[in-house]
Amino acid sequence: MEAYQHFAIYAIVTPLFVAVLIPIIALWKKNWAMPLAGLALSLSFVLSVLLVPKVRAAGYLSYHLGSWEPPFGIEIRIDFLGVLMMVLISSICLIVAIYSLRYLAPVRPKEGKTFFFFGEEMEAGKRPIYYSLYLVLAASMLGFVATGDIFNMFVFFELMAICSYALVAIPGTGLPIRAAIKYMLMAVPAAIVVLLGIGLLYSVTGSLNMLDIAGRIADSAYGQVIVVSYVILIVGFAVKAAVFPLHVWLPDAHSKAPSPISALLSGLIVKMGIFGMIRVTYSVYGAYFASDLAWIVNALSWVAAAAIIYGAIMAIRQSDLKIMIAYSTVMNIGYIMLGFGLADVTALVGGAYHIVGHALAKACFFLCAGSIISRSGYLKIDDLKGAARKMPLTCAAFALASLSIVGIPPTAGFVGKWYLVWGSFSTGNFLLGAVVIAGSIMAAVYCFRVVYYMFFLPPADGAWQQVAGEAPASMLAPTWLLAAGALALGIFSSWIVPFLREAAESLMLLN
Amino acid sequence: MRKVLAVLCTCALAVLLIYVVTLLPAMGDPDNPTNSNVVPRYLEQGEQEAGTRNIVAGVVFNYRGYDTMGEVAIFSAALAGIFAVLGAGRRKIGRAFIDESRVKFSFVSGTAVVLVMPLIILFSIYVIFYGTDSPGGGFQGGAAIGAGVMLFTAAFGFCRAQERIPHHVRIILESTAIGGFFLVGTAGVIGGANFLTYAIPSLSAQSQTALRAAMLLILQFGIGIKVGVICTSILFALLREEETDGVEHAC
Amino acid sequence: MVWNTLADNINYAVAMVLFCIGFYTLIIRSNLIKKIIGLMVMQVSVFFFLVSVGYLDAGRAPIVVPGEPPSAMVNPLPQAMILTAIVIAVSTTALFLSLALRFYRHYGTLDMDKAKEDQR
Amino acid sequence: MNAEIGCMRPLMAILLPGVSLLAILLLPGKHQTLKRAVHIAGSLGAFGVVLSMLPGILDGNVYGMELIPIVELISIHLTVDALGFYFGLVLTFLWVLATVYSSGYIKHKDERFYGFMALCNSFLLGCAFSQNIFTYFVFYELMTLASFPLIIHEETDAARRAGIKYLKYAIPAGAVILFAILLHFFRGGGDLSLVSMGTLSLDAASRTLLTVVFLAYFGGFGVKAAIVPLEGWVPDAHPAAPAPASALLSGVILKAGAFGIIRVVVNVFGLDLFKELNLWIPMIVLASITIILGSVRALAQDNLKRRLAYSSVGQVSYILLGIALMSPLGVLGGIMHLAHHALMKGCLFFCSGIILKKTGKKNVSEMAGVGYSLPITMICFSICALAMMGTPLTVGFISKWLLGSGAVQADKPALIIVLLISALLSAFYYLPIIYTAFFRRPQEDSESQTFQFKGETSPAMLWPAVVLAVLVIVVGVWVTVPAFPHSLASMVVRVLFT
Repeated sequence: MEAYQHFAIYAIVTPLFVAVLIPIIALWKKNWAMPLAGLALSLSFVLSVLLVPKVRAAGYLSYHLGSWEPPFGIEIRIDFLGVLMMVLISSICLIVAIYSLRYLAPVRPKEGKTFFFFGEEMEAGKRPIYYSLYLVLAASMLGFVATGDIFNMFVFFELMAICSYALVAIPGTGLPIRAAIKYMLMAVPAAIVVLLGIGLLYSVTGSLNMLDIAGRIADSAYGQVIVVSYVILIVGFAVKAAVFPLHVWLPDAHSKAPSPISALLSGLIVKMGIFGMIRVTYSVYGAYFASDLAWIVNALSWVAAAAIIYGAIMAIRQSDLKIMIAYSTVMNIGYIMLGFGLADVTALVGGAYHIVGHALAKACFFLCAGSIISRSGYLKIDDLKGAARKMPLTCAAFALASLSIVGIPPTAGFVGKWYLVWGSFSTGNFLLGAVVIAGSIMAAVYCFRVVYYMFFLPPADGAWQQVAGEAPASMLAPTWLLAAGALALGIFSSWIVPFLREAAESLMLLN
Repeated sequence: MRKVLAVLCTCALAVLLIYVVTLLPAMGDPDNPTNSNVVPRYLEQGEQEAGTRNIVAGVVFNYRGYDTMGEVAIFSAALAGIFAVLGAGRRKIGRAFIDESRVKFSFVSGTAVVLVMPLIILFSIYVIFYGTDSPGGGFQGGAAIGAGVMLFTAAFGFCRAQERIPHHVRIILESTAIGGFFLVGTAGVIGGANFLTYAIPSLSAQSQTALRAAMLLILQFGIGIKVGVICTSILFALLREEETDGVEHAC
Repeated sequence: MVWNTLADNINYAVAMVLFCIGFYTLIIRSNLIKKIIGLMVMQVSVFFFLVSVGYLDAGRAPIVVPGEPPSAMVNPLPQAMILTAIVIAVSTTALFLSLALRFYRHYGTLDMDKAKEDQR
Repeated sequence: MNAEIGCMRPLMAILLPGVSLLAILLLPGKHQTLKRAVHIAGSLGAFGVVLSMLPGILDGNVYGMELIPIVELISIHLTVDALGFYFGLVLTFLWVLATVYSSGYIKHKDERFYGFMALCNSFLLGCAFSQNIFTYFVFYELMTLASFPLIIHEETDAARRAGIKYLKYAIPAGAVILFAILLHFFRGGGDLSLVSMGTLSLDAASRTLLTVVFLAYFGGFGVKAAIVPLEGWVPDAHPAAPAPASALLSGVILKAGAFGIIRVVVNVFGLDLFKELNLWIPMIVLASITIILGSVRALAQDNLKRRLAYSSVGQVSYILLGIALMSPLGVLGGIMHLAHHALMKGCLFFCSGIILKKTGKKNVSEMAGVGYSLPITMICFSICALAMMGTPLTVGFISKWLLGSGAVQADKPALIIVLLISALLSAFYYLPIIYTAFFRRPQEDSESQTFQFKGETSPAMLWPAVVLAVLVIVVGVWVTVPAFPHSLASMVVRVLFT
């Protein structure tokens, strides 16, 4: 037993443990919450990064919890996609946690100009709870991508869900509460549905380990039950992923939550739904995938195309910045779904790349929106005219991230879309490829409109007068880190894509 | 319109689900996949491997202890979420509508509660500690504790109940379960096994059984306390009235 | 043939019907508490289904009694799963209720539709 | 074609304006003069580096380096061959003059203007030096975005509308090009490089597919090259932009589209396949229509810059016409016209900018007597206007002559009529300007003080125009001097037709 095998479990458990420590320590030391959270998340990040070469060398990492061999105990099974997601989750959580520090800070008026929107609304007592929930959320996402057991996956899925409902509602005022209720009304039934699907699957296989199930359903006598359970599971995950007709909770929840939480919701949590779909489709239903389930997956790719068009149209129609960004998420989920629905290695690489690229760019969007809102209080796109005169660096980060969302070449967004188009062309779906490109143009309309307002229009009368200026460095640095990450991923994609291709091939090989 | 749509949706769902039911393996058949895969080992070797005669407890704490850790975390997260929604304030004073009830405090009910409370606590401790060998365990016992506190609150009012279990004590006790899991898990790792292994392989074989029993006890107790306290905290959080007039109301 | 299977699996069928009832309640009622009740019915129906999956004809509780054959015990795994799922359901419901409480305090109603116009 | 020589120089040329941009950003606000100097130095540096490759290029060498692999099989790869070098030399030269000119012209928010100008310079050089069509596309799109702030620099409503219109045309065009690249890459054999003479072939792809690919490329690049149904943004963008930006738009940025089409025809399809697919006839027809229509619409404009813009619409199609003729002389003429038109139109826009700055006159009808107040400017303007008409001893004549002989060589003598009509029409819309400027008396009652001789404008604005006007004659007389367009263009043609 080598030490590195324990890295994965400690990456998951440490934030969980620190999360329960924080309320205790907060009884005496109010300000220790954020440093502790940062410490735990950095540890997770370091451990995840250290795992990458190990997973790459062995193909996967299998860790038997409680030393029980897989079908009997719970297995942590990390493939390359999983470890990539772990690095992504822990890094973005860390970055956004740093951002939260000043975002949640209490009001500190300076010459009557600066005010922090959110800190004013939230009672000081909620701050340790915020970090506590935040850490549990991070831990649950890490656990969700790492696990190799389908019921354990459900447990972490629910853990993640509960934290995200609570974090959406944390301002405690009317609209966030209503958004959280709307979210719960969709997501709780979805979780029940997932449990039902797991129950059906269990009743015909008698196992909960994914690899074991995959082996057992290959020659199962209950083919139709398995197909139905697949549909049920996919619908359940699709709600969490906000796939087009089931997305109605998303615009409200993502726009009314505190901005760092919006960043996590859009950047990571909806991706967990997609990750669940990918995991279930390829790791569990691999044997059925090519034959009985092909039409379902194929239908998903058309749903995805509808999501792209719908999300883009709705984003163009919005006048509220955060709702626009939220609809953009609906659209980009369509892209990722497309990569998964085309059932092609290249398209899957594109989808996976888009998960990463969109996570960085969208988190950056929401952090920029958060900086602007907390500095100026303006929520509408029309109010952003001339924003660059007061907050040039924030606006520049927004512009850089929007290049990635639109898919202008040397950015991460482009690489993802490139592989998606490649995948759709090589499977003969020219129409879907055209939808990808058309979506890019529509993304350009709604992104560049905001950039244009920020940089090239004069502010309306009296607007931006009392705004003090640029956001503090601890908010700017995370924003820029994410924007730079989106750019760097576009430039250095050739380092990552071979790994992803390998991961996608190993996923598809299970067929 | 909405009604028609709802009926249609539900009917479609019902047809699908009933259709699946007709395809499922017959219930209770010993040859079902559920009864022939995986489970025989639990039933045959569970007592020896997991150290519990109650196989469900063996599965919950040992074979699938990681799930239980997640479940405990969910419970904590739900409490944190309720605080996040309703306000966390470590206010010493809170009031609730039951304190302002016009029904007078009844001597009979008070006495009954005082008499029953020790029994409830005793019973829950029994359920917690005896859970490895009979139906029961930390969750069930904890729930019983919570029910006891609920009864006390109903009889004596929110203010007095709150005084008995102060906020900071509750906060500390809430973390016992996760802390227990973390410690037990880490002990296994330090001993050279995997996380959540209820053994320290580097120690002698004789001490393993005792060690495992001790670890199980720690966990059961931690979970029991934690569930009871969280039930209490949820109750208090939901009861606490919002102070709309800004005046602090003493008990 | 189909009816025979259905009769054998009557527990499953009842669970599914319960599920549908819960679902119908969830989507048709606009009162939050009723919606939550619908959700709980759905949850319970799934638990019921899972417990039935673990059932064994003439089985006894999964507690080892010396001298009895282990194969006569019912499946403990669904029970363990439901134990976890129940705690999850309780947590979710508690959080949902606290949100409903807050909603009521803010809007003065529990009706989602009535609060729709109130943009606060 | 010779093997590529690994070399940092293309990258250096691209990065140098970027360095100047950094310096502009980092220098504190008060050092205006220093910033201007740095800006000019950056563009001069780029020009110098490009020029330093001249001897090697004339020897037939190819410089290049691979920068970063973007996706599998595709990388950002720079190569300087004769054609790319030619375009790069033209654009860096015009850019040096435009930076000098803008240091006199731009008075408001000059940092932003300089910054985006430097960026545009970098990206366009990237276009010129790209080894594959993908690299071309990347730099092309970035250039599109970076040129937007140049167009709306004045921040008037008209400028904003023009800028938005520009993006409305350019971004879908970019998507169409991307679509073409994707089809080309995934269905056409997977070779995007621009080093050989034709990578597509009928063996690998069907006729329909190749036609679709070409139409998509042509449509996409055609928006920048202002082919007739897609030229709508040109007449709005030119008058709205400041004069140095309009000079660059007409002189170089429009050409980036035409250059893209040249690359596609020459390097992607190859002349043989192009002929085989019968695409050249519609291209000739379209180019001819654009030439005539551009000139006709220029006649109707009173706004000077708008008139020049429509003239550009017609003139850029000369380049396409030359390529579509596919005869050695025609291609030579087309490629040479790329440089010639840049010289002429650059000078014309510089002059129009000087007129606007000194007299405030936008419209031709108001310009009576401007020739007296700005004699040198108007002489430069006249030289270039005459060259535009095709007067012998100027560059305009060389292009027209070569194109005409190319048409004969390609057995399409009817096209000479198109060239003649165009020349006639340009006479109709250029001569009145000269006439108004020199021979019409200003009306006495209207603001007479502007017509007094007040001396020429500042040297920073005057000299670029003078240099260009002189070059229009020098290049037109000593055609075959090395480094002049003929030598490089004939290298390209030699490779193509052997």
